[in-house]
Amino acid sequence: MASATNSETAGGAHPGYPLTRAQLLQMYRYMVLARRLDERMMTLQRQGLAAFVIAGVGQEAAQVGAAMALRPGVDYLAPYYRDLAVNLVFGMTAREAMLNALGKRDDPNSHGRQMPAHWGNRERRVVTQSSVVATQLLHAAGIALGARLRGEELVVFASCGEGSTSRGDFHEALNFASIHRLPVIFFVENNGYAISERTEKEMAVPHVADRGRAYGIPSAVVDGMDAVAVYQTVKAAADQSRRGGGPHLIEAKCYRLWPHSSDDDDTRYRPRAELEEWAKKDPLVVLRGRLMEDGVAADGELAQLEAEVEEEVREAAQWALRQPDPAPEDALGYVFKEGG
Amino acid sequence: MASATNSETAGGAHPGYPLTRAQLLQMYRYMVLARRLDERMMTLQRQGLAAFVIAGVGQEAAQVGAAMALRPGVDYLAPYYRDLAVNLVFGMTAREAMLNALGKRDDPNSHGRQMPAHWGNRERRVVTQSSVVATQLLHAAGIALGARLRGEELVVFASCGEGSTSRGDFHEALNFASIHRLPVIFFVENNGYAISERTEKEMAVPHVADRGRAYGIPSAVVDGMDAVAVYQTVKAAADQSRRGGGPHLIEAKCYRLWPHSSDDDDTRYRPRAELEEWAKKDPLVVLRGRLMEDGVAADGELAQLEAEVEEEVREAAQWALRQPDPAPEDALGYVFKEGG
Amino acid sequence: MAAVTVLEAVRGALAEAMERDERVLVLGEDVEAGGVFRATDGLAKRFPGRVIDTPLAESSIIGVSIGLAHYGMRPVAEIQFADFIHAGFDQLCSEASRWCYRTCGDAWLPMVVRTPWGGGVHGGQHHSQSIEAYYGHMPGIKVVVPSFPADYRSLLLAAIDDPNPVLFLEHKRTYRLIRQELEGAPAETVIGRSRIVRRGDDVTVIAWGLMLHESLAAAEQLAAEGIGCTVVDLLSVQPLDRETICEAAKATGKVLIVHEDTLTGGFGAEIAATIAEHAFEFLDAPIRRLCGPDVPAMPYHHAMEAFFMPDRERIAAAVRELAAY
Amino acid sequence: MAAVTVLEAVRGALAEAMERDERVLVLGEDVEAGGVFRATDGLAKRFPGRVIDTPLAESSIIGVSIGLAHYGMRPVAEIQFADFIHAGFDQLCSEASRWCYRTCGDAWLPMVVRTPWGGGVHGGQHHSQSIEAYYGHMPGIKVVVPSFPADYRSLLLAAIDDPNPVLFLEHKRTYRLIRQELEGAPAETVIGRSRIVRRGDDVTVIAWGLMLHESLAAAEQLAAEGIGCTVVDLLSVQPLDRETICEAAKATGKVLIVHEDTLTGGFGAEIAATIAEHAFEFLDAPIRRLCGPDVPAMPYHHAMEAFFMPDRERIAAAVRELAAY
Ligand SMILES: Cc1ncc(C[n+]2csc(CCOP(=O)(O)OP(=O)(O)O)c2C)c(N)n1
Ligand SMILES: Cc1ncc(C[n+]2csc(CCOP(=O)(O)OP(=O)(O)O)c2C)c(N)n1
Ligand SMILES: [Mg+2]
Ligand SMILES: [Mg+2]
Repeated sequence: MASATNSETAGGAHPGYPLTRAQLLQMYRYMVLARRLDERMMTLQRQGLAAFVIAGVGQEAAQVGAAMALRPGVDYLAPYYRDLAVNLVFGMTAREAMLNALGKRDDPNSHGRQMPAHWGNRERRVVTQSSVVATQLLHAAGIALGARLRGEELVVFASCGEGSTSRGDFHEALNFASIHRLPVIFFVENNGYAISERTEKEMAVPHVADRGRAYGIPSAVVDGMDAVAVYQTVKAAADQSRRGGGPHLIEAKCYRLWPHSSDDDDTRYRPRAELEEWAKKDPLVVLRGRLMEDGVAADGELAQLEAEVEEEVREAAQWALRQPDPAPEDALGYVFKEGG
Repeated sequence: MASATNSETAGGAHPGYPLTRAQLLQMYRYMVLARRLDERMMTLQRQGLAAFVIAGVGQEAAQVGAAMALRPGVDYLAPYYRDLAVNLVFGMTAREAMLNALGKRDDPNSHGRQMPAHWGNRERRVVTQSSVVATQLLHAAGIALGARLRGEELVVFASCGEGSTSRGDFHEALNFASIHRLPVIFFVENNGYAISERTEKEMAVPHVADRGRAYGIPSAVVDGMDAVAVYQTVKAAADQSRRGGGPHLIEAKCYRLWPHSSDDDDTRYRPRAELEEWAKKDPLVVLRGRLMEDGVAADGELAQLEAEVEEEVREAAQWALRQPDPAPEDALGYVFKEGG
Repeated sequence: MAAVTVLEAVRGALAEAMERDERVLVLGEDVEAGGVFRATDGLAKRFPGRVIDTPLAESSIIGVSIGLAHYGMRPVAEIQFADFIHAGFDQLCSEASRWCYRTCGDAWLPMVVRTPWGGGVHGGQHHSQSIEAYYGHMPGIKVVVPSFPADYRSLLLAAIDDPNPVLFLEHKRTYRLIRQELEGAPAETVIGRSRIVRRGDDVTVIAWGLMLHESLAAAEQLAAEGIGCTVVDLLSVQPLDRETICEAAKATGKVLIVHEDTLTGGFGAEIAATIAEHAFEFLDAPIRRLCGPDVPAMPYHHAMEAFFMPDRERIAAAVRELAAY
Repeated sequence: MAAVTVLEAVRGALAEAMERDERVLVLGEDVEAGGVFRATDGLAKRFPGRVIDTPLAESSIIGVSIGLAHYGMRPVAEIQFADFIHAGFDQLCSEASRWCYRTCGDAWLPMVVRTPWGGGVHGGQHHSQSIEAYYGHMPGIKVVVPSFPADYRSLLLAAIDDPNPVLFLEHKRTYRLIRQELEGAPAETVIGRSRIVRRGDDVTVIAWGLMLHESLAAAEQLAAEGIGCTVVDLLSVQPLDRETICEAAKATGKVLIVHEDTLTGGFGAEIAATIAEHAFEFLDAPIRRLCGPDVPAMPYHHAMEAFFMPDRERIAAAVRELAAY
């Protein structure tokens, strides 16, 4: 798997694509994996086996497209809660995702100390994050500054939702990164809603990308339902950025196909017709269709892949459910780092 | 005095100017008054009679030009510490300014509770402010929203330095005001420095005005050493704004001719040659020259005006020095508003 | 009249205040759709233009409320979770709390900030926090922490009428858990008073929010064992009702303070210090605090969450120890 | 070696740390030009590229430092005045304090935030604040409050070496006021310890910063009157050295806590509560706190400022009262 996450098309790109056939299949696989995991988590939540789910359904193309344009092991992620698929590309396994969803003791992200979907893995260069939106954008700037000072060539991928760009920390992070020309990719997944609030309540400009103009940061809007387009946009920006081109702001226009979280009732504020319209653009369906149309893979091969993923997720959930919970007194400890 | 602060040119504009002769003289008078007050305050500080001075020297044209484009008694001010001259236009007397500088009991701004230059006067619609920069921009948005809800036609003038635009509150205020199309004039006095830091350390764009593009806010750069130009720019924006045109961002390019404050030693960071270059553009000298050149007033009349101001300031300082200090136990009280 | 929940009491008080005073308006994230806890359900429809969705930015929610209040409106801001108020710490501490003081009463701020706090809902580290110690240390801001629906109603109305900034803390675990018939129930109408809600001779327990209810449950259990508890419902953090607190402490000579917040620097310290200074001669035992452990925040998993939060059993155990002292 | 001021001790420790560890860097507003108090004077020249002027934005100073520390650098951030740190409250409370805890030690933050606090310089409401009560209530962040130059040096070095976030508070009034020969002076090298700096039999005084020096001056004066003071230099707010505090309290049975911060919810409450719980049986008098009054912030005019701040005379008076109890 690791080789395909590499963003270079060593084996030769598939005609009409910036990626090899293997990479394209990998791309689709990650998207399916993320979707199946989200679905399984929601099932567990409905069964009373998980307390809370916040899913990335509808945003898989944006997330996988972006993450595959990065270099796991080299680049840093400062992701946000919906970014399950980004984490998968960076090495998170289905089993780990399930441990996280269930708050299990051995969840590498937080060992049950944080709500699900609060990612973090130092070795994989995934920065631990809180529920407080947009704070991570400043951490990203700091990491990028550190890498610059040490002469390490990398980019920091910092993502958030469009609503989160209203916060002061968004401004301060883009300002800081632009002043120092730091290698940060600010990636905004504009899914149309911040819980119940539509984008118009968050900004008076049509695009999040317009916000980049305040900082002289090159900014782009990309169709976030199209994984390949996102890949291309992020790849170009990241390549520039890691070579000293400064930060980039990329807005992926996508859609939150599910309610905000397992606690949310979106019928209170979201027109059913709108949802149905967007459901037609489901990024998994779109990519699947394209892969078949363009001769990348046949229906059978994709169905096979889907079945494998299905089984992987089923197994992971079963396995994770059997793993130990944290002990009550595990609430103590690690307040401070010893030694260091 | 009150009539001349009215921004309408009822008596007919002076040829080539958007203001009447009386208004032009008033404009010059306010600028001289602010300068003389700052100078006198600094003298008092050097004599050990005042603890702290933070002056607007070099920014008088920006301040008076802007304030005269507003409507005292109607419009709100959410100014910042350098805005002595703005306050003068809104009715602050030389005596009051001196009470403030000396932290006297009867200073209407804070009765000695705040450092000098922390303005506030509810009746005059000057919003009390703290030392924390940029917070007032959000208060301005709130006042404008209140006025909108109540159907009162006014603008809120909210000012700060260019360095202060780096703060999250700047972003949040412009974002909020633009979403609700609120009548706020965000006026940034770009004096080239935030204490020792040049503008390049605060932003990667050449103009503060560029920051407005993130919000779809009409933004302008104006020569802040030219009072008449500032007047015109602010007047046009305020007129639009009060009629529902939404917020405006105006950057007045000026220069801080003095050190940051009486505590600062600017020789540590500011090239002497740069200072000398800018001193040639001293806004008082510039306006005086123009008034004479354009036949608005003769040297004698201006000299007379200057002498009057000199005397007004001398008298105000003498008077203020004799006014009572706060009693020690005046530190208590007014923690909460009673009744209300 | 049927018993109402905490949430219904809050919602009802908001509607009542908006009904009787045109200057009252509600603003916050998602409030138009009713808010994530539904505290503002129906208000947007009933009071058009007076329920305002804000951008996702807490400093602006508070900063804009300051401006509204200064102008003469009566904003009631909602911060979606108390944990997210911290980006507005500066606006509250440096601005709102000092507005009246720094102008010697020339200006003032009739504003309320409501926010759900506390644990017990698997909210993890950023949806469970207690914030009264931070924000109760800002003279100039009143901080209210009711426990019963009737007090939620009366004190929210009092807060909205108050010419000063009031931080109104709503314990989210009790939103649907605690019910009360409003009619005939004791209801504090003045901000700044605590109430002795139960009298007993052996030990005084002081608590607020969910912990008050746990304390009452413990007291009930202990009564059966022959241990009598005086229980104080704190109701207000700022102003602090030192008189009632000391009276209750003196009544038994033994004091247990219970809170969810972590121990060191928690608000229980102030209560203990007050008693150690002003009721010292009446004390028969060390002043005990039963609190969350000194870890940064409440963990997510229910086993650890339960370990973190004091409950009726641990309260009863602590009271027994004190009684035996 | 000549006596050095607090400021010189800080500046020297910064240079020493930068000299011995390449990962150490300094960032903040105006630090390249030396900072408004000159604490970083000369460093930019001596360590090119490692002294970084930041934009005027406190949340980013702290947020960027978090990123730097996570990456493996050792940032030493300066907040120009403690009063301006509050915009970074969220980054400190919600992020820095929980970094290690929420990852079970997988990640950690070797970062320091230095900032000048305290009154006595006519700084008015926003250049005089005490912030230890707010930031000392965040388990996961260490908070250091030295009083003597030797401790400033040793504890700043310890803070920079520490793998955890440390808030290092420098009392601005003492910057040039307090001098000490570093050689031979007692210097705490471990964060989390308090020190008994004077022993006497009658009353224990606990203080930090400028108030520690005022307390020592009062103790000197009281000794002449025959009243003996045990004086504790707190040194660390978090972790809190309960052992030394209780030992000192037990030594005299009478305790006075002195701080500049306002009374209610100030950190003195935690110290009093600790003693009331763990040294209760040794107490011979109410635990007294001498603090700033409960007003929002220190006023500007020197008459009111002096009224606000405790000083040696008021400390002596409070000790006399306790001694006579
Ligand atoms: C500072 C802060 N305020 C409020 C919240 C509560 N909250 C959680 S998610 C969310 C909406 C975020 O919207 P957006 O940034 O568009 O991301 P999305 O959830 O749509 O992906 C809100 C308000 C929060 N987590 N943090
Ligand atoms: C939040 C905050 N941080 C730091 C300071 C200290 N400080 C006072 S003025 C100033 C520089 C302000 O620069 P600018 O906004 O350009 O205004 P100018 O003084 O140049 O008019 C700084 C850093 C402050 N007052 N508030
Ligand atoms: Mg969104
Ligand atoms: Mg400036």
